Amino acid sequence: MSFDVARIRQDFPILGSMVRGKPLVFLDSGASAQKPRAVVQAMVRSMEERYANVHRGAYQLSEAATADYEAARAAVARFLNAADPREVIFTGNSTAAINLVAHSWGRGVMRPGQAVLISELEHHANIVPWQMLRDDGRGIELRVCRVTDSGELDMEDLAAKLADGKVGLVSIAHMSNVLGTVVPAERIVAMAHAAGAKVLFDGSQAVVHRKVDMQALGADFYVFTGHKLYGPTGIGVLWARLEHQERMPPFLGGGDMIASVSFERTTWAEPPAKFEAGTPPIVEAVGLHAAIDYVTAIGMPAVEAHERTLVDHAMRRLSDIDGLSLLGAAQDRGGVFAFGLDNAHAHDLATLLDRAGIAVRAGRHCAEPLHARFGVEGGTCRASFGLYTTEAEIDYLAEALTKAREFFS
Amino acid sequence: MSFDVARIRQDFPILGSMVRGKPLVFLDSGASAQKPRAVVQAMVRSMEERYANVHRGAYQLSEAATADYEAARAAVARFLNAADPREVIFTGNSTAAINLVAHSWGRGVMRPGQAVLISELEHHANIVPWQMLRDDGRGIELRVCRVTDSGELDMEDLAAKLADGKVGLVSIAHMSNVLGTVVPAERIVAMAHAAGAKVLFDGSQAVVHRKVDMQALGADFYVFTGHKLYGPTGIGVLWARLEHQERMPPFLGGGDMIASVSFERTTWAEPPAKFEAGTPPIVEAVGLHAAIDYVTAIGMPAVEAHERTLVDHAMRRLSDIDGLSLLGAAQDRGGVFAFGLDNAHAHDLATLLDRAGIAVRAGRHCAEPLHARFGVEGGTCRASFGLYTTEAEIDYLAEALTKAREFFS
Amino acid sequence: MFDDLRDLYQEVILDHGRKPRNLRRLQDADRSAKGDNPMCGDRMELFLKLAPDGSIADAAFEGRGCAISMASASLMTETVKGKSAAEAHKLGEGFRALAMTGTCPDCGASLADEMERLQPLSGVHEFPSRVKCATLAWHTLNAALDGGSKEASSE
Amino acid sequence: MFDDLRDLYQEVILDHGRKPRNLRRLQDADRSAKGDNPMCGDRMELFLKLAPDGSIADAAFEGRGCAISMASASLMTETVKGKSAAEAHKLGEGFRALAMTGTCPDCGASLADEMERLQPLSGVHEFPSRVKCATLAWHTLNAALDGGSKEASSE
Ligand SMILES: Cc1ncc(COP(=O)(O)O)c(C=O)c1O
Ligand SMILES: Cc1ncc(COP(=O)(O)O)c(C=O)c1O
Repeated sequence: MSFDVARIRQDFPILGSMVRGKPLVFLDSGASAQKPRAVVQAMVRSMEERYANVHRGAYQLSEAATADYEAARAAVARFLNAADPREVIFTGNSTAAINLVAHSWGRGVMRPGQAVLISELEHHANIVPWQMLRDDGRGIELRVCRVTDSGELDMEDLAAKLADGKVGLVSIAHMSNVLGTVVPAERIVAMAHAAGAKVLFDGSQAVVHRKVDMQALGADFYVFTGHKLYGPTGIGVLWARLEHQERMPPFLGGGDMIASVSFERTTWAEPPAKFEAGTPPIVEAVGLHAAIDYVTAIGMPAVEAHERTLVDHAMRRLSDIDGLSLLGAAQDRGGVFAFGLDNAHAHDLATLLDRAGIAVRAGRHCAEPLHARFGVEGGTCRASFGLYTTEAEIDYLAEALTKAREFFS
Repeated sequence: MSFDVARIRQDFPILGSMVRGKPLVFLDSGASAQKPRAVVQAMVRSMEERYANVHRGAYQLSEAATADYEAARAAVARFLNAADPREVIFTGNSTAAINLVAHSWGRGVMRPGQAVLISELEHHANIVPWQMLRDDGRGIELRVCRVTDSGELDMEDLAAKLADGKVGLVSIAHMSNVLGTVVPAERIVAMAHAAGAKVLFDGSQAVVHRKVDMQALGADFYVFTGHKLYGPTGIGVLWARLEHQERMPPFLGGGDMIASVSFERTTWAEPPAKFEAGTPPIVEAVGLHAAIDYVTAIGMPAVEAHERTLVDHAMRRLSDIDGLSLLGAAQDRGGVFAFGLDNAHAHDLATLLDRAGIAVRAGRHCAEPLHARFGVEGGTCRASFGLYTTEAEIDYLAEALTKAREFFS
Repeated sequence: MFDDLRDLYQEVILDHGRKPRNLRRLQDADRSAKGDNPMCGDRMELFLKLAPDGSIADAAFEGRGCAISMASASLMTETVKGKSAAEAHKLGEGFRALAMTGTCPDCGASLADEMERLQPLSGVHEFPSRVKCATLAWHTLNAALDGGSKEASSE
Repeated sequence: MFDDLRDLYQEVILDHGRKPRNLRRLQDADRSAKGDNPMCGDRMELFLKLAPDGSIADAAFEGRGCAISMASASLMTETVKGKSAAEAHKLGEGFRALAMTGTCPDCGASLADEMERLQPLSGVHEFPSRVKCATLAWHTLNAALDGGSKEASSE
């Protein structure tokens, strides 16, 4: 099937909107992607035809809803090429998934004297939970792998920081939400495992842009969030090996995560139920399933190829603009570009672009340390692409940036 | 406006379904309620017309989505008659909200030697997080207030267990999801405060059936869940006084809950942002807002009056059935009935009722200790009503129960 | 109202459900295991007495639950008596297929009689949430045969 | 393409944004406060020198941010010089109304000249996410006047 972006755009009702009298040019998919009609309709159908609370209901509607919810888990497992659907835990978003690991693995399994190794290019979601673990008085250290000037992970520094064998967990973004950098995941796994460390990848950005394969990757934990993958808000995924889930104490307590409860003693349900306390995001799971079906039908290789075209095009067009500086220049990168203009603050620039119908994000994109690392404390503008982004939109952005520079001159 | 249940039922597309050839009689609203068209449509509109990530976006769509999200917070505040919208924290469900308090207040503010006081009628969501706190080695004790044979809170026992002044927090269901009992909330607040304890109410059931008023109630924390209030899954609410939020350390770390991040030191955002890490349930907040508008337009007093009629009717019809025993007989109760038949196990009974198109839940309804308390370890069937429930449905249930008894005789 | 439920609740099921066979504790059991279906609260404990050749000399259980799970445990204990561990495992597999799909195409002629006896429970396949009630006894049997006093769960 | 943005980015704003007045540290300040808009990363520190009667003798700031926030801080420091604390608070209220709605109907004649001077920032009300850029300086002024070296936030 050839990739027909015009046809794809018709699947996204919102892309036909007008903003301040101009057609919407949505370049903020990295923050959250728009939803295809198939996702919206699946959620409507779930609520209007097949809704009830899941599990424990011995009647037909509840059985239907339970089947839908578990089918979503199986779909996520297939999407990740996981060995077993039970490796898939549903959470509220990526942030909740990483916090789950920081609590259950970090506080429940890691030992004093061990370290967590993150990097300078992390999103706050993959920084703050580990700082909180470090500051919790359990003797867990936090190490930070450097990033090179071109925005890549400094692999020598990674090796050096793994060398003493104290690192218990390496937790790194598979793809940066600011630089677009895709890290060499297999190599990281090999190095970490050789040094006795487990590996978590924050795949919030990566799964949107690449085919990922848990069995090939060999990591220990993998995290992503529904709303960036053209799915609903309110749902995220933690993929975790069953043997790790067995060792981890539960995080949140409540219904559905127990085997039996008495006031004296409570026993936990089997994984993954043990980590899904309370009524789960049922309708959101159905929506995520539809989103996965949607991107799978297009094909992740086609999505990736389209994006490579966009990235090359954007590189060419943006480098042509006087006074514009791009953050990072990684070899292996996805469709995310953070940039500054010499004579305009990121926020003023975003406001100008908004007037032209262009939605870009301005600020530090929940990656303040990375902005400090590159000396752009004031923030950057970020344009990020989805599978519905066109080269014409990038041309329009380039034109608007050129005019913006004139405006502020 | 008079309460016209036939008209109301037309707002719920699913209620017209057929189950195994029979019209659906949905009596499991206590587990999760069905959604009116207005909620579904609000979510569709959010995704098709006004979607982007909230906060930090300096463009029109993001401003629209942010306005919608914050309008939902304001709507919840009005619904609860809270003094300030900032008292409203969005979570994933009730379970997550209680866990938030157990972590941030329980581990962050309470001191060794203090106790948490719950009761025998709690849902697991209001038991397990406190057990986990007790078992966390922080010297926090867990006390359990007795329930009388008629299914009411034993107020003498409550007084006795508060007497030594060691209780730091009383955490009680405002309404039981099994017995239907509505507890004397104002009295509990007065007693707890007099003994130096804060009060959390698990309002998961109560807000669906009664007008609640935070300013009149005077509690410290209040919790409910969207999907039981005719709203979406994936969203819950923690209401917490601002002064308490100030004292509480954050629970989950990540984006949006910080003021500034460096690897050395991170500072927290102001309440309630401090407790909302990561991308929140944006579309779900819009749906919850629509649900609140929906029940508010009907009027909580009308909802309550309709329910009282149903409760009286059910009491009459169910007491007539030979061999049927009801759990609990509280004076002040909502539309939830747990029962057993002398010659049928709860699960067999639920399967029979399902064949008649009737959806009831069978089991221990996430309240295992309560079932042990009443000597019904094997579980009960539970019929629970929503604002769309009719007397005719209750008659049909009664008829089916009579026939079920014959079937198993 | 419930006539079509006679498929699921056949007379033999109701009978075994009401008066389960082998409902007792085996004091001199060689093997035992506990089974638990958290979904519906069914719990059971299974006891096995083994013959010198390792085959099942006697089987009994304690516990309580719904008609389906009691009948299944009752029929299971009757059916496995005299079977080798391998045969019992195979029967269990056959039964799980029966409970989930209503038939067991892979069940060879060698177990035909036993499968015939278990057939009344096949109606459960139309009730996904009840399948686990029917399979709990067999999960527990596996746990007992696999040699522990492990806790089995049909979830 | 951006002509209609001249409402927001009037020449006076661009001018103050590029060359903010009073952008310096007051070494002998009587009061100071830090302001922070986490939303867009704008940060500033405000310094006040008070006259014996408590009125604002001098005001200056350090910091960096977008054109709107720099222009607002620049205009604010110019406008509040010579004002009493009460007048400054009142001006701040008027300005917040202006930034959020585009007008200040409640602003009396007594402050007419000062409000006139701040008028160029009124265009910000059409950009909800930018209002906080404009009001940060005034939040920080309140914090300084209320006497601390408190941290102000426009969130
Ligand atoms: C009284 C009570 N508390 C807590 C809960 C948990 O709600 P949720 O599963 O949405 O977290 C429920 C519903 O299951 C309930 O009835
Ligand atoms: C790399 C990365 N990690 C984590 C997150 C957090 O995702 P969420 O806000 O859905 O939890 C994001 C997106 O904001 C991200 O880009």
